[in-house]
Amino acid sequence: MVILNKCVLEFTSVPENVAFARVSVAAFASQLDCTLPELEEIKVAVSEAVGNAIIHGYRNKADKTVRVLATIYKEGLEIRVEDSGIGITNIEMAMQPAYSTDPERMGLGFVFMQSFSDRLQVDSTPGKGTTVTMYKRIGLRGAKARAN
Amino acid sequence: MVILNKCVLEFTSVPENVAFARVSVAAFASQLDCTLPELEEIKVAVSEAVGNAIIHGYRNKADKTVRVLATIYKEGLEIRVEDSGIGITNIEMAMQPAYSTDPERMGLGFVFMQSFSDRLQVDSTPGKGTTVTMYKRIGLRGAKARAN
Amino acid sequence: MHLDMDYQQQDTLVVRLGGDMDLGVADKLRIALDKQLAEKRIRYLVLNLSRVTFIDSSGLGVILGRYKRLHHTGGRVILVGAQPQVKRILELSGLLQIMEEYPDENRALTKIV
Amino acid sequence: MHLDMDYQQQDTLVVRLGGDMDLGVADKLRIALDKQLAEKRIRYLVLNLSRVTFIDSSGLGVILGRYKRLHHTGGRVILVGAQPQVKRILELSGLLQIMEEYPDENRALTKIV
Ligand SMILES: Nc1ncnc2c1ncn2[C@@H]1O[C@H](COP(=O)(O)OP(=O)(O)O)[C@@H](O)[C@H]1O
Ligand SMILES: Nc1ncnc2c1ncn2[C@@H]1O[C@H](COP(=O)(O)OP(=O)(O)O)[C@@H](O)[C@H]1O
Repeated sequence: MVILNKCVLEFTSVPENVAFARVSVAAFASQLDCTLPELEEIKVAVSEAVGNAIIHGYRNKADKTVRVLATIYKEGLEIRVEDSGIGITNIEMAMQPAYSTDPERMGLGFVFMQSFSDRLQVDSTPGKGTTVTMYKRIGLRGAKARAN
Repeated sequence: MVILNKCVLEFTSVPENVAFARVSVAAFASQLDCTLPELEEIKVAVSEAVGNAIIHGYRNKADKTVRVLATIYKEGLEIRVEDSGIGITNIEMAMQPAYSTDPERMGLGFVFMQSFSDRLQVDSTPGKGTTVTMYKRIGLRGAKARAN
Repeated sequence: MHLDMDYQQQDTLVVRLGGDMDLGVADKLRIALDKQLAEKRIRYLVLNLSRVTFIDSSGLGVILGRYKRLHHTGGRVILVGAQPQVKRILELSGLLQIMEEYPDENRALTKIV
Repeated sequence: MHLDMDYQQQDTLVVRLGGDMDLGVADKLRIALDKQLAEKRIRYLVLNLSRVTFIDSSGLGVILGRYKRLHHTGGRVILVGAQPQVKRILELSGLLQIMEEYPDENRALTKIV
């Protein structure tokens, strides 16, 4: 697939940066022909993935770095969120709806990432970190939707 | 000075990314207690610096990378825009109001960067690239202005 | 995130929220709400979401947590005026299956008896 | 960036712009405007900026370029309805020293004689 545009964000693992990350990725994604609901979905997906990196990956330690890569292809948008935190031992279990290792949380993060992207991939090595890759088809679809 | 928060943006040297860069930096800066006019100033300053990197630094070549670093200190915000393009031979002349090497342009970029920041520093090596560093005091000032 | 509290009756707290409900504000919001719930004997918590521009699972978690707390003592959380994008997330999360949602405060308040 | 053209009289073109006027849209905007200026015999170009949310020196450059082009043949560029943040940049740039700016289109059009 031909890469049309690319950006990387790298930022401190503090909760305030969740908003920064989703606004930035949405600003980048708005170069694509996406609808407002699609932009909202992208924001939620980025929020969940970046939030997870901070809370789970880095266990709320504020001196770590989260990396977000966004790539625009002719056919859509890929968003990758990376941390070098504790990692996930059982990815399949982690991705189950309502599953959370934190009793205060809802276990909906992966549910939202899943339903708001056309492809979700989670790679993780315990003790090394986690990479979440989401791909969303945008383009003609968006243009068409807007035309309706 | 104590660093409170930090982010790095790296993106392709295409004109569309000027908007992405200024929206992202503004989203990051909005964590500070800044007023709306201050946010506007930050947006203009980022726009000018990133635009220059693309047009002048990279002579509109679209396959290069621009880097923007933003750092929040207790006292204010530092924004650094880096390119590894052609560089500037005579920085003093380049910074003069209305000076431009492009007859189609106004030579106002550095004027805006200057008037919208409390400190502006330009480092450049011909053939190696240019780094523009802007520092803006924000904090109490913003809070006070907002209280009025 | 903006937050504005209003007691409608002894046992009813109306909170008008504004801005983005995400991880960045979840802690502050949780603490502010729990402080009120602890100080007064609140039975009904009406959350006016009409000025909430964004919500994710961290924001939902704050709502669900207050729900659990009140449910425990026979109280309720009532949601009001969510904008379409926020409403969609509320629906997807399943929260609207356990909480009521009304278009405006008046209608919500008439449901409290 | 939105762009909407309207001929008020034979020699007057009113263009309503919207969105951000920056490097990302400067080329498209320049080309669109010059196409109109070339096709018709435009003397007065009224740029309604009321829906422009952002402008930087690349956006200003497009305006100045059209000014120079029209000035050459005795024409004028008239600006309308800039929002405060945009107006501030126009002022700082010195453009308002060579171009008129009016709060709305009607007032601008009465100045064209
Ligand atoms: N980046 C990460 N690093 C480590 N563990 C993670 C990460 N992301 C998710 N997890 C694990 O997966 C579980 C489910 O995640 P999620 O569906 O987002 O729900 P929640 O964040 O509410 O717990 C988390 O509770 C956590 O144990
Ligand atoms: N990043 C850069 N790389 C190389 N040259 C630059 C860079 N930034 C500015 N310059 C030089 O400085 C001059 C003045 O810049 P500026 O004040 O922004 O005005 P303008 O962009 O309108 O030319 C430019 O015309 C260019 O020659």
